[in-house]
Amino acid sequence: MGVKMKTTSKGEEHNSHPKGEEHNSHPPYVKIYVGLLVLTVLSVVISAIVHREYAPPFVFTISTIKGLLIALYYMHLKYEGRIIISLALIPLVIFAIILFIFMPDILSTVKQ
Amino acid sequence: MKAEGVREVEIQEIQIGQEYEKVGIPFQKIGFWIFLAGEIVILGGIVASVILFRLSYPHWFEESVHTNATIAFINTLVLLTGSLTAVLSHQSAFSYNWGKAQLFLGLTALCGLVFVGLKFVEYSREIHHGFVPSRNVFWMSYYTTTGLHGLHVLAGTLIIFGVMLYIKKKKVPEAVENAALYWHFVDIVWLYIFPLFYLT
Amino acid sequence: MGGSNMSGEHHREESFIKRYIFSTDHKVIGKQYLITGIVMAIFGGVLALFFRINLANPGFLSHEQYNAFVTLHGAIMFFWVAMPILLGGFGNVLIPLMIGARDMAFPTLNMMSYWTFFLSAVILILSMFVPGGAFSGGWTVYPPLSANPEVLIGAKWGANLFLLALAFEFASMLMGGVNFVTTVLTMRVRGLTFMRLPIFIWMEVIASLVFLFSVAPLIAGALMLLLDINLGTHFFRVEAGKAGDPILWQHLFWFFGHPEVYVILFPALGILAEVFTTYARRPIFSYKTFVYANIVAAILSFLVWAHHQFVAGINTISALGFSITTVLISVPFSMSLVVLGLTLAGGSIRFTPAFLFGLFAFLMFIIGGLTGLPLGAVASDIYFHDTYFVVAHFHYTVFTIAVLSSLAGIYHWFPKMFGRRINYTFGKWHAILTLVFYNGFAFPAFFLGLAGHPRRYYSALELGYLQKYQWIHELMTISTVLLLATQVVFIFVFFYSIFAGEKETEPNPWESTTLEWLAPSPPPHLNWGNFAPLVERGPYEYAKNGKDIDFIPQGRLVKLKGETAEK
Amino acid sequence: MLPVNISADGHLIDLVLKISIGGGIVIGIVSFAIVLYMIFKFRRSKNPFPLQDVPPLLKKVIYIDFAMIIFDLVLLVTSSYAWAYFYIRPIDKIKKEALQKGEKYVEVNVIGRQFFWTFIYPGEDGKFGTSDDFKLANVLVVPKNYYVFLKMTSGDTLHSLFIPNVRMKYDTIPGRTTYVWFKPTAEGQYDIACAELCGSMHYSMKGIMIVMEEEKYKEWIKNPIYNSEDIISMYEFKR
Repeated sequence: MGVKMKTTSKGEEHNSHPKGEEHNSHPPYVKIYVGLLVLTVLSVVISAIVHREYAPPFVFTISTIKGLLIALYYMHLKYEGRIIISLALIPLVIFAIILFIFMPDILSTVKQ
Repeated sequence: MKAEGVREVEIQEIQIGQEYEKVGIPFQKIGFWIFLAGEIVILGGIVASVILFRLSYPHWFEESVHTNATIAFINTLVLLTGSLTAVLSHQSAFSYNWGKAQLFLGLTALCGLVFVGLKFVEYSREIHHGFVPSRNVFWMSYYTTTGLHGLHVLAGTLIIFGVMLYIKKKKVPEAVENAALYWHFVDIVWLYIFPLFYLT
Repeated sequence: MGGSNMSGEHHREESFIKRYIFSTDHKVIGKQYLITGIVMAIFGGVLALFFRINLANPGFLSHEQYNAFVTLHGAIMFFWVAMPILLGGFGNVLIPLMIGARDMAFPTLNMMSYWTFFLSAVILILSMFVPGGAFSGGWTVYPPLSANPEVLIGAKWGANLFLLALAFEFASMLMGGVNFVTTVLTMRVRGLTFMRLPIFIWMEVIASLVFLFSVAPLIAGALMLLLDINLGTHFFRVEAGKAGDPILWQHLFWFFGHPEVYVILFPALGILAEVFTTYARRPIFSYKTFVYANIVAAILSFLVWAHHQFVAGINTISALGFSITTVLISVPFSMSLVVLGLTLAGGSIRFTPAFLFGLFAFLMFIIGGLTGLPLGAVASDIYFHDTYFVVAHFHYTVFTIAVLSSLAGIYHWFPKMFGRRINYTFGKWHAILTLVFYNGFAFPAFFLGLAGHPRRYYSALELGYLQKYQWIHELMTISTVLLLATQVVFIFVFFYSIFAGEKETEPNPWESTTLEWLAPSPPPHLNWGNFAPLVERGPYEYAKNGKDIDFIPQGRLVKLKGETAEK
Repeated sequence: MLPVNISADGHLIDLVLKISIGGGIVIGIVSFAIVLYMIFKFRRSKNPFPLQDVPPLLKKVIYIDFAMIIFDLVLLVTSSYAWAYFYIRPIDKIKKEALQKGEKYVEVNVIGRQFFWTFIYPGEDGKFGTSDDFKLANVLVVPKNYYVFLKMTSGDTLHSLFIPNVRMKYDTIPGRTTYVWFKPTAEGQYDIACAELCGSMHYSMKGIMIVMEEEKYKEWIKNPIYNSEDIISMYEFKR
């Protein structure tokens, strides 16, 4: 009478991955890869030309562009639902909170 | 919530596998993204503290000259290649081409090992020149952040090896997707560490 | 209800080890958490007993032992008692049962989470016996005291193991959190939409998410502190010419610290909601207000942390901002307390032990919440910071959460978890005695705080203006001794009842409505056998229909047809 | 239970204390009364079947939330004013205002070290770094009705200077200077305590603040007696 329900077979039982529903339009992975390489070289070139002290704004915007490329296309955040996107965005909000609310205290005294 | 128009009261029997609320997101993906959210905030905490230290420590630039930017540049290329092979393995896993998925996973793992190897070379040279963590603010932040990131790359490689063994028996595409996601996360973090310590 | 014939189902043949020690059954893991939490609670209580005796007559302990016991008492009660019992124990046992699932989403991860927690408890106890003694720098591990080994006794190896134990504890709770949120999101039984979830499930999910996002900066901070201690880096140590900032640690710690106290508060409020609705036979006053108020409070809890550092040298204008958010967070919590209180209105209240504990927890939490305002208002915190007023405030909140609400939960779900019953009269006396002795200990501390008695003092006889309050310390020590005695008696009765208590055959002894009461008690492996619950209405259908029955269960069991899942 | 307040502006903090604790007691008593009323009125023996709906009178209880909001706002306004008055106004602005009002002020540097306070006085000339500067351990001597400005730092780990009678407490942090001020108005000796865990002898890091008349202070500062007992006996203080 006892039904041996294998818990490990949950994959099929519920909410398993609907067959072949997403990425039918595969983003051009190799093109994005080449773009990332170009951007990397660009940021190295910029940091060589511009003096080190003024390089951060340019270099970090390039990094953010590369980060977005990877996140949206390689991590498929472009096709994800609300839950997954919020799980990806909340850590960035926490990062911003830590950075900006700690700043007045950590920078308040110029170290001897 | 009505089950296909049948009033709930009448239902006496349910087909096995139908007795759950439909959510449309595989549970492996949600579980992994929750774990990843925690990881992002851990590394985010370290990077935020390092940025605060950098802003409060004027002569950060004289120190960052001593870091070896060429090895770091090669490492960036290695990680980006790893990202490409990871996403290709994810794509082939979802089109059920398990041979290709194994191949690309192997390549990604290889990139991971190369990255860690180069990291080891870079550290040994820097310590040889006497740049130990307790030297000043730059070096302690540099070793903490890049060291923790290096450990995460190593962890990613181990995860990939684990998934390669796992999908031999159980053909679960989400496992490959999670390994690829972890690799992309580690890659994005490096995109910010690379300029923070090497370029500026 | 067709639940009774499942009790005959036998488990798969498993070795004793697999079934009890390394079991992946969420109920066994939940009980393991619960029992470890209770054992650690006694250990923490004995530590408290030692340093309370020392406060009553100084000289009983050495200075380092006193500080070490205070540190360990604080850390144990938070991370090794409140978290495991409220999140690990009740969460693991009840979440799958209340949402109709067979087990957690990741059973092996769930088993690993318990054993990581067990390892962290072992490492913490080991940290007392390392050379240099246990860490004695306060459970908040403030540098530079904790960062340079030469300034504090026990800072080298004691601090290393202390931080390592904390890291393992966080890892285990993160694994648990991943499990809880994934299970509730994807494995709810049909008909159980989000707005029909029992409030306890909402609270566990909110608690796990708040913990997930708040613990990470502290893990980063703990890594930096470990490097400070061992590699000589100076993230938090101040040396001439090298940037290092103790304030950064305080920020990182309290960014985690304050959401952490809400992480244990939410499950306690969930238990109170279940207990009040069941024993007052009344639906919760307003479901939406309660859930949304707590979600708002969870979000706001990330912006209040610096009220622990008003006088610690942070920017005084941002201190004002934190005072505003701290005082305003009392609004959503007062709304949820009013909703809880009004659940009793119009009910027919049954005074079972579980309800008594819930009622006392509710009343004491009113005192705890209201005494938080003098500490949240920045000007009065100038006077009250780090005095016994703070000690009284957080004992009225954390003791209420970790002991009174947990005991309410234990008495309420004991029949379901173990299939036995704890003696009622003992339960009632246990509740009354715990309330009396707990107030005997915590209430006088308010007056010590008003007198300006600083915390973590080895003895109050040194300072002139405190000597006349030594009798209050003696009163508090006597209450602590009696409080610990009642809890030790409870432990014996608890373990006795597990094995030899009166059998409880009725699956729903309290006539409650949520799904876990459909399963037989104790539920078999995979909970529902070849049945599955089908939810048809909200969780609190009390007093809805005519005179005869005053409750309608949330769902019913439906036979599963089709081939067994054995592929 | 509250120690007597001798600071001229301590009444601000006492006001916030009274509002926060008083309001808490009022709301607490009201909530307790309502809960106990409900317990007796709706117990099983008196009310065997639960009512279909909450009695309308009890529905008014939700106004406790609005009472809490108002109480919060009142508390916030008073405490923010008191905090701004003490800690947000820059120190030199307070000094200028004191001078404009014809008040005089003294400055003392404080260094907290493991298990004793060092108070550095500018000496007769009132300037630091001059030859007549001198240090006292655990003894802070200040003139009556003068503004006292303390510039604090720590030598090793965190400490917190806490003088209950002037309602003042602030941490001393190594590597940072923190400022605190108050105006004592009553002569006598008052206790100083350390309020931040700083190691094993944290409880015995006590000091004495002695408030003197102006003339006695001037006389004392000329040839400062170091030992607090002698100061007390010399200037005949009542215990």
